Amino acid sequence: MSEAQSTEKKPVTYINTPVAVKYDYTAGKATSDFMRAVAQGKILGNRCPQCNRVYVPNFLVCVQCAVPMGEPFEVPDSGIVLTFCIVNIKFYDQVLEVPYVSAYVLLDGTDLPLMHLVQECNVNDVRMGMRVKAVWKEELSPSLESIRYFKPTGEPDAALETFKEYL
Amino acid sequence: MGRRCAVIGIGQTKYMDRNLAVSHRGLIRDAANKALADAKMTWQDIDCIVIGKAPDTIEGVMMPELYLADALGAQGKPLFRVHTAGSVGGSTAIVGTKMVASGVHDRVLVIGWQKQSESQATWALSPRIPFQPPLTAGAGGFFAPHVRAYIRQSNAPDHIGIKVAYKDRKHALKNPYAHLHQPDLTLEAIKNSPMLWDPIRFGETCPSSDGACAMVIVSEKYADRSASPPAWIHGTAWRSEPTIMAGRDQVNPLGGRECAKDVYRQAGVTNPRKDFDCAEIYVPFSWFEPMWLENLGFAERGEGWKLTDKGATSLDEGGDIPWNCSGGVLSSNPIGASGTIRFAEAAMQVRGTAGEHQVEGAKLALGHAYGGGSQFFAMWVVGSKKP
Amino acid sequence: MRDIAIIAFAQSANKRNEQIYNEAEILAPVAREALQKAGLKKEEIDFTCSGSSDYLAGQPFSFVIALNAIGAWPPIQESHVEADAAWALYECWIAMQADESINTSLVYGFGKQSMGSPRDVMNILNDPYVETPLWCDTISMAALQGRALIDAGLATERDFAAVAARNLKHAKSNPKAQCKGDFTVDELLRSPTLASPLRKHDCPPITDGACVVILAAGDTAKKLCKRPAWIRGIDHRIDVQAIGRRDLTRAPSAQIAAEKAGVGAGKVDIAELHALFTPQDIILRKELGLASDCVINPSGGVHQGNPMMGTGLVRFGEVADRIIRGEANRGVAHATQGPCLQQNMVAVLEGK
Amino acid sequence: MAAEEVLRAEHVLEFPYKRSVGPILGRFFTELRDNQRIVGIRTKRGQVIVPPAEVDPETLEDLSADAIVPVANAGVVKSWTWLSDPRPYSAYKKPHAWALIQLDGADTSLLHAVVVESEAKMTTGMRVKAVWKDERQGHITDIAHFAPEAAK
Repeated sequence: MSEAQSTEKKPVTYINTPVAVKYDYTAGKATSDFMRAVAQGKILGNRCPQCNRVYVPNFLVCVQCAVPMGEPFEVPDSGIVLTFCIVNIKFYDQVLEVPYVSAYVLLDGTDLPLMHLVQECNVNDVRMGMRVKAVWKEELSPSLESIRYFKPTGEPDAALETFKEYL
Repeated sequence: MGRRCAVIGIGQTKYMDRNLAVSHRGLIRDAANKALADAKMTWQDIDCIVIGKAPDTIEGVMMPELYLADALGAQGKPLFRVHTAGSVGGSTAIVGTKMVASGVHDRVLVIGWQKQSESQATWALSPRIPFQPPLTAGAGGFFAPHVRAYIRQSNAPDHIGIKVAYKDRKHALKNPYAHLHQPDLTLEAIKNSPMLWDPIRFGETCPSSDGACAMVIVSEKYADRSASPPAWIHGTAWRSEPTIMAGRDQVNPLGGRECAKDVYRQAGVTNPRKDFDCAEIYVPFSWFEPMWLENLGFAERGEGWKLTDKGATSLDEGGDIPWNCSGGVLSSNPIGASGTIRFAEAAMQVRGTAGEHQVEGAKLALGHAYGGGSQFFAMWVVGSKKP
Repeated sequence: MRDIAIIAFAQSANKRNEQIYNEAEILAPVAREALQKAGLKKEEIDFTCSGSSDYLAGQPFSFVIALNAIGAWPPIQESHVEADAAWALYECWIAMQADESINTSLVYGFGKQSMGSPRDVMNILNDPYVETPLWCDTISMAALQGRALIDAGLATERDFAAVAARNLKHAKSNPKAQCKGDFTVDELLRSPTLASPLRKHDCPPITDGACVVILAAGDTAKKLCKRPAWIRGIDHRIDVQAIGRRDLTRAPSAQIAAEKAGVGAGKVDIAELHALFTPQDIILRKELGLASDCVINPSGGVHQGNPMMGTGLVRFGEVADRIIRGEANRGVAHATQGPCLQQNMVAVLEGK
Repeated sequence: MAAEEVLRAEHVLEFPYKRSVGPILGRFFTELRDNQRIVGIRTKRGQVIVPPAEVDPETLEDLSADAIVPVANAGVVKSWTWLSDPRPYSAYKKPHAWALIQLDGADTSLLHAVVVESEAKMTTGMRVKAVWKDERQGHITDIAHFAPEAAK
């Protein structure tokens, strides 16, 4: 029941016009390749033949050079936290419990960070340069949600100088 | 950059959380009518309308300028829609300028607008998309990690973000159109506000606003005979780069640096801190002030926060390069209009029409907007004298 | 005004449903092909502008993802219109007129309509207060225009079918065409009615695709292309949207744009019309003042493929290609958006 | 890669938009809700526009709510189309017409649905009248549809 109905005599000042449009969403080739691999517990990346950078997820075309990327290959599921934030805000359509850490994770041997969660430690203990490893779900699906989160490995942190160029 | 052109009319709505008194049409007309009145022109005098706003999901209307053609007095005229993410308000002003500079039109009405109260910005800017995990949380969630990286790299103290927010909200008290008017605001209150996207506090973020900002941009012939003071456009520039690219500097993006270099060259600016009297810079989260101070060449890398700390960017502290005298994006943020407001406020300063937040004798000012993942930049330089 | 020409055009094959690739992936090879045709490296492009729609793509900032396809690095001068890419071409033309240092431009448009139902989604570009809540689909709106034309005695259902037959016949020589073939008017009139008086053949197909046009100014154009398609006139105008406030048998904004672009200043060999529905073809021929000897839609027009948000730009490309190849001397390109020919752009392209 | 290997999923872009309408459309919706009455607005040159416009199309000046005038709830079909297969998003589940209806006293037409048994009952120039919903909330759909005037 709208407010307009409950205040019969007041002039109408607003209207409700819900908009819901449906799509048969397709992920595209690169994302499909990537997600299919995730469903098998693998993370894919690929290398640009021109700038030599390794992208994760794999791309069809290098975003910098606009040339077709090389064949996708499996990359390690461990790396470092480049930078992160602790999310405390609640918003429409949110699915995660706050607070949580949303981090840019640079996997070993790659040049583009993946955005994911860091858990199994206090949110206040997450650090730039901290070494982390993926924790996979038992039931895998073609979604990055197959990785529950990344957890600290306990190895020594990487020094800022070693990852500065990726910030 | 083609023919000389100038801004001779500016109009803004009062920015607010929910402008319940108007429809989309009413919102746009409010700003546009004021801009026309300022320019001492009528709707009939306008040759072309350039309109910009951020994603259509915010209002839930696809390409709304089409249905707004009647309200824009556009029947039988050219109407042009720009959408370049958060920088759109600036890009819209640049496209409007080019319409005149090209010699195609003489009198162009430029409008940036957004009625954010119709939905929720966090959802409208980043709704859940299949196969993309829900890991971020709107613009704040995207930018906060980069702010963290800036703080770490520059060793800036925690109070800088708080100070920027305080300074801009104090500036806003001098601007009748600003959304946030918080006369009792204290540094302590900002510091104690909730950490939404740690390291970004609630008090360090922009509000969500309804609003529109319009400008009349004309050719030299019309500017010369204008009854209201012109703000001459000395240069415009824009740059774009990919959102995600291996090795892209997201704290101090190359696109911003090159855009600034381009617009400074056009305007003959060699030392921005000295040459500009003031600047209106897109700072939606307070930490972007020191970050942009560096990106725009007002300070060396890692040194921007020191300018803020010393009060150099504060009108109230008598700083030598006041930034966001209007209160900035931190005090009003109707996304699609926010860039237009920056450009318009810069023009108001050099026209001497900024009222209480006027920088005494301002002759040259920079207007700036950015968007996307710190990847779209739009800037202009305006001056009181003909270029 | 500077002399500015189209020097290269490339488009993906029009497909009913591109299953494998997303928008950026469809666009990338098309952009490479256009650059190669123009003999330019991506770094030699001075300005880039694109046209697309978030609501067709099903997500905000869809154009940002498309930037990945063109290699925007080092940072480029770039802009985007939430409109058909023909308006992006117009912005490039303006940028080149305003700034002598901009000698080349790349324009692109893309759309993957198969993901949604454009017929229904497009309803949300109507008046959100008094029209959108009714959810009147675009084919129904076009049908109201078709009926108005019939009631005014300006056309018949046979005339509509004849437009479709002509387009599908022309499409036979278009390697990118999605729909083509020889059909008689009587055959077409037996096709199912979607919204009376419009039948299936009166409406555009659903298409996924991308297209790219490259512009160059003056001597640069002459150096890169033997016979550039010079833009001799270009203009766009709009009417009010509410179809209940318009004479639906007319498109006044198309007429003004045609006049400003100088369509009438010489013989028009070919014209590519962005007439989404067959009645619009009839209205446009009149508003643009096209003579009976002008070949309309040599590519098959919108009925062979409608990669929405790129469709108008394709019209520019199809005219330019024929001029570049020397098959035509003077052509007209038309683009439209909004219901029932609300907003129209008209350009005159010449080989000399 | 075969097409079936590409990931696909249903995706719905959905939000319950709530729009402030301003004084002129506010009057229009209030009249629909409270008085089952349709109003238009009179321009400086005397043209009556329905639904009421906020801007005068000739002078390009703002129109005031004072210029709002009632028009009839019945009028003439100026153009129409028959939809034998209603669209999934539409509230109308059975075959019906969409029509441009010029209400008596108006100079422009209103877009709305006309409900009749079959396409054969539709003609340009036929007279129709508004059929109202019992529960009205100040919305264009307070008019359930239009129906032939004679067939009460």
